[in-house]
Amino acid sequence: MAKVILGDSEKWFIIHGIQDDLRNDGRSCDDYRHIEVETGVISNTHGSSRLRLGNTEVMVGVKVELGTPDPHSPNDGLIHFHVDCSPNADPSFQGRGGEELSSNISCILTRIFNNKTAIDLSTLGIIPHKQCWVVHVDVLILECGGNLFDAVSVAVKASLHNTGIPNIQVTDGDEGTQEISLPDDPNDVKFINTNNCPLLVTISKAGSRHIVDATADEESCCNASLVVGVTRRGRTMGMRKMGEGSLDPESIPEMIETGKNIGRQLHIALDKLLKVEQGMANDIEKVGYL
Amino acid sequence: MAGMELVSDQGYRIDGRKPSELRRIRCNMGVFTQADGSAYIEQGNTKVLAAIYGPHEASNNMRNRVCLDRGFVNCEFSQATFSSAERKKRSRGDRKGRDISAHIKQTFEAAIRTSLYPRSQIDIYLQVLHSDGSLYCACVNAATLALIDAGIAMKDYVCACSASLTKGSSLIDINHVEELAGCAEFSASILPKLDQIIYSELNGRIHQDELGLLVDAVSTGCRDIFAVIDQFVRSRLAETASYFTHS
Amino acid sequence: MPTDARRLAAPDSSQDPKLFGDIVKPQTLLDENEMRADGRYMTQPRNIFLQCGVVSQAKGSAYCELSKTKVICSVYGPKDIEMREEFQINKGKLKCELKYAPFSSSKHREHIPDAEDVENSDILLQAISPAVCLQRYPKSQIEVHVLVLEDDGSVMPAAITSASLALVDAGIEMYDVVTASSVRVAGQEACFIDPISSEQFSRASLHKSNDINQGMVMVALLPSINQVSSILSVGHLESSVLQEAITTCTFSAQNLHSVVRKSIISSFKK
Amino acid sequence: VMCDQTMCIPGERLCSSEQYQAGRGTYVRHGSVFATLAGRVERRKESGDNLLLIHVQSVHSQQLVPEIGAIVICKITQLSSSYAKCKILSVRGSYLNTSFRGMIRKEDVRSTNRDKVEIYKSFRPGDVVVAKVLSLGDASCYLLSTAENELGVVIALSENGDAMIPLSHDQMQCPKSLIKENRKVARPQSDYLSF
Repeated sequence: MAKVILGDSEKWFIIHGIQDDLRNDGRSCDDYRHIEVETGVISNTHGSSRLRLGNTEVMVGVKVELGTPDPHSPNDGLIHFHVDCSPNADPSFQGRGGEELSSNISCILTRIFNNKTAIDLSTLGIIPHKQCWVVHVDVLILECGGNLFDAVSVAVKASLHNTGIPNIQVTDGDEGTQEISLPDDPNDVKFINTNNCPLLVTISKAGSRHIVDATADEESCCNASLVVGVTRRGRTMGMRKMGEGSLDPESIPEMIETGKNIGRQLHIALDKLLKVEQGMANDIEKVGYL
Repeated sequence: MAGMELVSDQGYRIDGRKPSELRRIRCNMGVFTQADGSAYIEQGNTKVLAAIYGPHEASNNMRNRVCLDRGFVNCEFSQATFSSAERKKRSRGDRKGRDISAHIKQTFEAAIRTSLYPRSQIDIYLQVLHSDGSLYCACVNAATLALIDAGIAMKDYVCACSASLTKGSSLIDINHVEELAGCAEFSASILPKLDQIIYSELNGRIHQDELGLLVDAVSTGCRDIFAVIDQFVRSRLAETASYFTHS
Repeated sequence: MPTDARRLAAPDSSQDPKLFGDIVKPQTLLDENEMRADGRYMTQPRNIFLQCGVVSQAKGSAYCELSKTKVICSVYGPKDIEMREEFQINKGKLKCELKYAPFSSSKHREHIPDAEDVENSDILLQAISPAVCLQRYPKSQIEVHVLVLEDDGSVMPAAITSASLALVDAGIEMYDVVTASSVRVAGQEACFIDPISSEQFSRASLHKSNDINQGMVMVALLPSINQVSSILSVGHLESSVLQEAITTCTFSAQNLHSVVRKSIISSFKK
Repeated sequence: VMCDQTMCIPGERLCSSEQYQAGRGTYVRHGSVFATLAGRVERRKESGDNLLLIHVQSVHSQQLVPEIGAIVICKITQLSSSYAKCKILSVRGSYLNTSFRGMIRKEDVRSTNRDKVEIYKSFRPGDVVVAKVLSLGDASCYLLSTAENELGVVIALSENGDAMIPLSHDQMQCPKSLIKENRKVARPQSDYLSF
């Protein structure tokens, strides 16, 4: 993350505050900052979303292309994550600066989507061994205000929910070749089923307690954190410890428990919002950055 | 291909504008909290975000470019992978990106009063969210708004507009389709009040006396853009000023 | 690393011939009398061979072998920091690199590290950095290079254990050694300790449609001061199954401590 | 109690911190002393304070990094009018197989009339110098000083390549060509040289 310069006394002030369940911005240990999510903000993508969590700003565009399936699973589609850190977020991301952070985030996303139930890829296969849909999820990080993993995962779920894949017909052409014909009506699409999509919850250890949704300052004084992928039903879909410090074994079950509950609440809130937004007519004015 | 039917015989363009009509401009300032100055501009479907960091001490890989008597401008242009219709993973160092950042750097080194910030560096970062033609002009307008938001001293607003030439008449503020049409394209940055051109770029071949036609078209376009931006900045200033004076 | 013109690059899109054979029915992990593919019980880890001081020009080195998984690690430093890199004045800097030899696994691996290699090196760094006393080496840099010679499953635990051994062999001050072990979860109570590559979890290998409680968990542990330095899990697991897998991993990592101690002390004799 | 010749590996609990004081190769955590090195456990009675000192004698080569106040031996690599750049070859007597970058500034060469020092009259590239670490310096080098009598040039080659003999605190002479050259000479130690 962007380097935040804090003196030792400031760090102690934050950590002692957390021990008494009170953080600098008045939240308790299990509170999230204000989240704004908006889908369908970019017109020439198949699905997109914009998210602001506190002062972390993320934008995700999903483009769907035809490609050849992986020989190991011939009738499944593919999903690729690509993360790009814009220098708008921090001057150190200029040129090749943000590469390490973006490869970290894309690896974590690949890890939590690396199972069969997260996204049913078999619906993306078209012709086994020959053609399938390749879903490119491009994440653009516009501002780093701490807790990037959660922000990116919520934005990815929202954009996948908003992704419309054109309904194509496979007709048998001459001597056994198959032709693929695209629908002429752009709105003739089918949506990806995302109710099993996981969300990431980062639980950072500060002193003897742990907090959720750490701001950039709080992140710089917690030296160990657990990033857990949680589904709507509270199951985990991948987990990884981040940071240079170590965790004591007794506190790990507690942290996973918190992650599970918080993850479930996040899912419920997000699904409610997505349902509301789907109901709206899709030609209303998008807020975007105005 | 050149001279494709850009202007219909009733005088309307493909997206329904008249030849001398700008696309709808909508802008916003102060979009980010961590950048010193930030702005967002939408010219039709071209959407650009700009962020300003500085004036600050030169970062260690730029240390050899520090000049003693004035600040120097460092610019980086990056385009989101999903910004154009066809997905392209552009690494920031590619030719088109470096071109536009070099042009913008020259433009703003002329516009910013760098003598007020000696030995320091001003970073201009531009991120294109959605590209639909005349990227350079949208970036210049966005950078101007961001510099005003950052409170950096400038000689005047810098407004940029592009124009193209078909069948003797000029089209202003061209979009992606008109760019692909292949006729000559002229874009320029202008200081509206001082009425000076500080940067201009022409690609494609035109007859000599048609150049005057293009320059007039672009300067009128820039003056209209200036009017829109200036009106927005004044309304935003009036709004923030009202917070302090309890009128 | 500039591509070497003389090196014959493999064809860019070669495919494994086994793919075109008939799809072999994915065999179950346990056969009838509760034995695994290589004749172990479910809770029996592979026997481990550890040796220190195998690379002469490195400051410290270690070799770790889990039957067919072979990993070699060498440590250089504490060295001076290269000119352009940023550094901390009061703390040393640990740099880790985990590389697979091109011939190590069934798929030919490129020389240039891809995203997965970068992530593996990052996981390795975060697993051993809590154990190293970095403030004893201010403004200097310790480099750890791990090379995987052969990959037959659970490479990361072998890499972490051999890296901590190499650091001890290099005489670098450490709060504790680091031992790690991994577990393949297949179903509610089925925890296969130390899985080999055929038992490894991967999306393609799942035969059942829904893959609830299928996955892999790895825990790296500081055995004497009982701290967990790294946890990694992949796959769709219920939290109770995950907790149970973590305790199994921690227990089997704790058992490794005596083997590590014996191999360090035997390296004194030389 | 632990018998004397025990071996330990990092992380092993040696004793409680009331019994012994933690020496080299150990650290204290929650009231007990743990080992940070692998080697033999030794208990020595430190002169003066009453507590016995416990420390671990490492089997492997010692890992030393230049720290403030350490005596280092270095080789001059580059001169300029205001400083001399050098390579640190050994710290506290133990040889490093990797070298650290060091620098001796003009004002740190001599303690007497410091501002009239000329670098060319004190060092030449290739000289072996004994110095003390003043500070950890910045990204490029450590800051060294030769401002004491025992610090300075120890080995210097004359113009025609022979090892020179120290004459006085600022002159050395080549035995063959008898040419005198100016150096900041370290006072030769009478007994066995042990830096």
